[in-house]
Amino acid sequence: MKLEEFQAKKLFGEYGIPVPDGIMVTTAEEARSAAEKIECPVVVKAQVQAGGRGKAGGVKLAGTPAEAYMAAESILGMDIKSFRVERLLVDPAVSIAGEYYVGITIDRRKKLPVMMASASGGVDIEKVAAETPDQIFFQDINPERGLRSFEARQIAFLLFPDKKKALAAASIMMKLWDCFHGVDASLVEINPLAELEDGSIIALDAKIVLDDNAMFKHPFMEEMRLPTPSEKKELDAKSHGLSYVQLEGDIGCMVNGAGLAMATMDIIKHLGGTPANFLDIGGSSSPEKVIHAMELLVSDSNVKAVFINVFGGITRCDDVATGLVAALQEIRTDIPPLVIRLTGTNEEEGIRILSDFGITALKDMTEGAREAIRLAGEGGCS
Amino acid sequence: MKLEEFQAKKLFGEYGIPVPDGIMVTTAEEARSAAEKIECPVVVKAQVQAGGRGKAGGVKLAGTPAEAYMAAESILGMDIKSFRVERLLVDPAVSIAGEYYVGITIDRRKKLPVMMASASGGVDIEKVAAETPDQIFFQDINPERGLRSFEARQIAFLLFPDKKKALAAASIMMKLWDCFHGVDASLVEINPLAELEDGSIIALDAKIVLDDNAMFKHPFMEEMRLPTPSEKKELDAKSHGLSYVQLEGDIGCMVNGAGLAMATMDIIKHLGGTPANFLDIGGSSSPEKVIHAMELLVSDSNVKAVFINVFGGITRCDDVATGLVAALQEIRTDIPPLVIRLTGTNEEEGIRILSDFGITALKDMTEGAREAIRLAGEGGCS
Amino acid sequence: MSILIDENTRVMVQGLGRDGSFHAKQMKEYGTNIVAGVHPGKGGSIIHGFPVFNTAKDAARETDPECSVIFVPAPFAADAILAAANAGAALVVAVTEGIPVLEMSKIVIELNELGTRLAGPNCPGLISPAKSKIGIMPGGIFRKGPVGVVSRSGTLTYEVVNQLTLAGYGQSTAIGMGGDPVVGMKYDDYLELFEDDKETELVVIVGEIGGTDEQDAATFVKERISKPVVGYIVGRSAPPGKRMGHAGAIISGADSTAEAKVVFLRDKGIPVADTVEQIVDLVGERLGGRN
Amino acid sequence: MSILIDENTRVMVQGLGRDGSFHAKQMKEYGTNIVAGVHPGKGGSIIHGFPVFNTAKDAARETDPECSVIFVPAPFAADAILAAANAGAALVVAVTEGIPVLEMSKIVIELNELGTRLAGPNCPGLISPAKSKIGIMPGGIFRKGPVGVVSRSGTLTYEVVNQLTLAGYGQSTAIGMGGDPVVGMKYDDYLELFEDDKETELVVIVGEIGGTDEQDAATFVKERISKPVVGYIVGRSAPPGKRMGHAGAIISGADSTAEAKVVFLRDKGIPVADTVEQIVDLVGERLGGRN
Repeated sequence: MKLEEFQAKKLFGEYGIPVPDGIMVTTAEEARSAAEKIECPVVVKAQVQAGGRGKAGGVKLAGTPAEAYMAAESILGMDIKSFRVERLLVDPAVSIAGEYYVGITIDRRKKLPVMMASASGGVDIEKVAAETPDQIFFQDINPERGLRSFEARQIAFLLFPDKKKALAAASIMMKLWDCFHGVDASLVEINPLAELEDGSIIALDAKIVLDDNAMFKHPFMEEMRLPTPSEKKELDAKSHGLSYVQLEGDIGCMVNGAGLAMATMDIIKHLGGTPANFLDIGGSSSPEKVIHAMELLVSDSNVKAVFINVFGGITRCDDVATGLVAALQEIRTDIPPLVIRLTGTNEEEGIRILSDFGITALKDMTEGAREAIRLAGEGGCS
Repeated sequence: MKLEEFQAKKLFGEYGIPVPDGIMVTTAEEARSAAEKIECPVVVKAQVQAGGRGKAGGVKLAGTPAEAYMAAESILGMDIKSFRVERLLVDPAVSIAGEYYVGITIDRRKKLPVMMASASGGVDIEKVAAETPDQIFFQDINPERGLRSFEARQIAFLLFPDKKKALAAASIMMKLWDCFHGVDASLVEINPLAELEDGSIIALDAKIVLDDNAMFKHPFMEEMRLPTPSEKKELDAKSHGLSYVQLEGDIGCMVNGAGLAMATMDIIKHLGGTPANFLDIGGSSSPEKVIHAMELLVSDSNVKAVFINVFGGITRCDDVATGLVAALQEIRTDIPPLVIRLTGTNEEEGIRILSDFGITALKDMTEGAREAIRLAGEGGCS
Repeated sequence: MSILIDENTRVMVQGLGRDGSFHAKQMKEYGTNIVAGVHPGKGGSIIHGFPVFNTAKDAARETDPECSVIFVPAPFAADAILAAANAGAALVVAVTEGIPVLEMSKIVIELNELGTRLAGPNCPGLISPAKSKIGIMPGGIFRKGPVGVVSRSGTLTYEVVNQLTLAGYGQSTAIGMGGDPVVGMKYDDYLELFEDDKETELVVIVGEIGGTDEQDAATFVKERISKPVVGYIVGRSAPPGKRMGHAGAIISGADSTAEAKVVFLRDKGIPVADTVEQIVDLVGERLGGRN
Repeated sequence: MSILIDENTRVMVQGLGRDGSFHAKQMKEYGTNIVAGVHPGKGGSIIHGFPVFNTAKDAARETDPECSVIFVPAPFAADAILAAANAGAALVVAVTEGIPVLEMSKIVIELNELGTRLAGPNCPGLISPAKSKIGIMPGGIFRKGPVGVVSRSGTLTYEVVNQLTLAGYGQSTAIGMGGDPVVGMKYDDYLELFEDDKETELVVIVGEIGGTDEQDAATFVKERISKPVVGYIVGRSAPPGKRMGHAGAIISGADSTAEAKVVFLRDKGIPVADTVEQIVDLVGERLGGRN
């Protein structure tokens, strides 16, 4: 779960990381009064879960409350990388003497959290990593021990030769680890970590991605979720045990297992079709789940055909077939033409059940994909 | 720093360990109203930093508020192992089905915290350890990892075959570790950990000893200190950089270094004298420190002679002598006869400085001790 | 031969709730040598013919298992893995899905210290056909043979194995290594074991978007593996930045796309199939059409 | 020979505040081969002729010290010890007093992993007379010779050493191991080194109330040490339950009284002196009156 900047800054603040004392607003009028409260100049920043806001015109400096109003009016409703701007952060503007980077994420290969820092902050860190990798310093973190002071100082003195600034930066790094660990993040990032003209060090931007697996430990964080419309759909799916990602194509997919679902999308694409979604219905085959899954597919008007691809493993094919039949009987709305592929444990029995219901199930995945593409091409009359 | 039961229970409660909902009181009248509030029967318990309160009559059951009043009146002011009872804890009385023991301390040999647990609780655990050591279960705790659930359960199922009770006990053990770790204790102990007749598990007594070295991390805990009069003296000494323990003898000792101070007390005893105190003035030789040390010794009316034993190491003997002279000039009150032994770095210079001030310093510790014993025996005319 | 498990492997099952109990039965029926179960509070009972203990330590003392399979719910699963490892299990198979990644990161350190191998978490387990299966794989689709299979996915593994079996290419051992960002053993670890296993003649590695495990595997194959290896990578049609069910399957950088992986593998001399059917073709070519 | 340190030992000093700077000068004057200092913010400067670095890692890279001595204040000292160990120091001498015991308990685990030896904390350090001293011992009272000394105390060590020196019994190496409940090396560790040291002919162990280190040492001596050992235990006049300055010196059970220790040591064949003078006598008897 990605947090927006204002949420991440709030958490940073709770962990003692210095952040600008800004105000989140949702209207131009609120932006104006925030600017009055904070004291101008202020920066008005679009709150979207995407990078490159500055380039897209989503960040504006305002010298007066009136300017803040205008800036807010121009940014609200903007589309930044397909995210619609609904919230703004009004931060006090500061005089920046230098921009740095510091972040912590999990290194999958080392199986450890790693802290990255660079004196080249304020820009896309992946670009820095690609172009000038020697400008990024790494510090492995033993997660049982946490980031230690001496480790933070080793990095901090590489960024700041000055003692006071180095110790301030080291302290921020320690708190950043505390935050990463405390909220079970998979990424925390300060970019830029700014040195101001008065010599203080402050987090001017904030990024936190939370580990969805750990949300059970932090139930209140669930309330911080601000889903976009497409995410709402994905979340709703998740609450029914479905893993769903909407795409642009016209063949709805319903598959048991994430890997097989990706393989299904790949084969559709390989054969010249376009998948409308990723949809993993998981291991169980309860009719409710299948109904929800079907409703998800139907709600996407792009979908011209549906390819149900099930490999009966522990979940037996006859059970899946029974669930499917129950679901199809339940669904009242018109549904696009279906292709069902069913194989694995008890496949003969499963195919018979479907056949009794008037559905011919296929046993081969490629054949199924080809048939779905053909049906979608026909324009979707069932 | 030892906490009293009511303080330890409060901390336990903060860490989620179930404790009786009692009230600390300092008068019989407060005990009566506490008994009214809690609902009788209640237990009235002397709050002193000593074991064996029950045997000493410091714990009484009261069936009515009036009985609680009487119990309080009889316990307050009592002397238990030389601790005067000034505070009481009024706890609700409970029906006990079984008494267990669980504690965590540092195993100096393993250099690790270790949890101890026993089904033989409610009695002196050191007696259990001595007489039936197989009745105590041990669990080493890796302090970087903390006590883990599976480790707690391994012990808990040895105490309680019943699942619900075992899991409750395991949960208490986990919280006890959290407490040990969170407050930097050197000992936490629940004795008895009681199984009540309703099957619940609760800490009926509570003991916490805090690590004095870690108090800087928990400044608010300093406020929990409830020193006895002799401890007040020790604390006051500590605030002046002195380590002081009052004893019963008549020879006041002032020594630099704890080991040497003990050796000094030992040689006095070895030669037939009795040390009046342990007093380590540490490494520095500032006149202020010596003045405070001398005032401490003088305030003990038992002291008939003072033996100052200084080994000049890094602290040079001439500096020590200068400090001593300054101190002796400063002290206005009558002081008992002094024996000064000064040796080590720059000893000749130190002895000359003292000699100029009219004091003959000795170079040998045994000789010094013998002389101090002689002076104390003369009844203290200088 | 086979890797990690065979018919003699003594197995303990941790977590005997609905799923654990069901799969313990399946495993037993497949022939897995289950010697003990662990479930706090069920100690002393017998389930599916094996004794159940309150703690892994008790089970280890009484039944000396070499391997443990974890069905414990996510909030308690990391602790259960440690319990197994500390009780002496040489191999732990963690089926449980949804363990926080930081917890995994912590416990792999201890597992390394203890010398315990971990498969998973969030994995279907492993199977040495006709000998033993540990986890939740559907035994029926497997057949004993010369192909080692190691995959990050569950049902996709079954799909691949099924087609291999139908084409007559049985398996020495098949492993779902798990789809989480931090898992115990990875391709390299399994490949090393397959290299030393006399029964295995060829290894199929099934990969997906996210991370760079497949690249690491390819580098390892080039340097250390003499047996033929065939690759298959899913997720070519996945959009960037999206999580496709597996927590591990997030495209985070250029290296973690399916395309980058396919190119990298081919560059290291590993043939990569575009479809599951092609896997069978590639395997067939390398095993000389024998089936 | 001597143990742990000699004239070639490359030493780094961490914490160059008032005390650290003073003792660094003393050490240098004694002949200790100080190659670097570490003090955050003082990097780039020269103190007493040696270069100072912001971090132990920087110091290690530039000057390759084998040993570090810690004068860093208690709240930061455990971190400094780890910094030294992680920078490759084989020996760390922690003079700092007042480090929380749980922090020590944590870091000794890591030090063991790294293979770093720790003397202290809350210790005066160690000295190999005429070669090197690391810590705060007063160099002037020591003389080179055949007696190894290991003690839990500071000034008491000086007292003992002084009388040994006056009586003509010089020292190979003298160590104050520190008075805290959790310290790095203990009697056993030093005794083992003394046993293998050609220069050492006899070892004096100076103990005190609290803990059972002296008993452990006695058992170790009986089993493993062929050289003569002489003991001395202070605190016979200490009341139970009281802390006598050293955090370690709390009498917590029957075993930790001075009396129990004296009896135990004698039982293991170690002569125990009642006074400092007697130590000299016992040493003299065992070294054949040579001085």
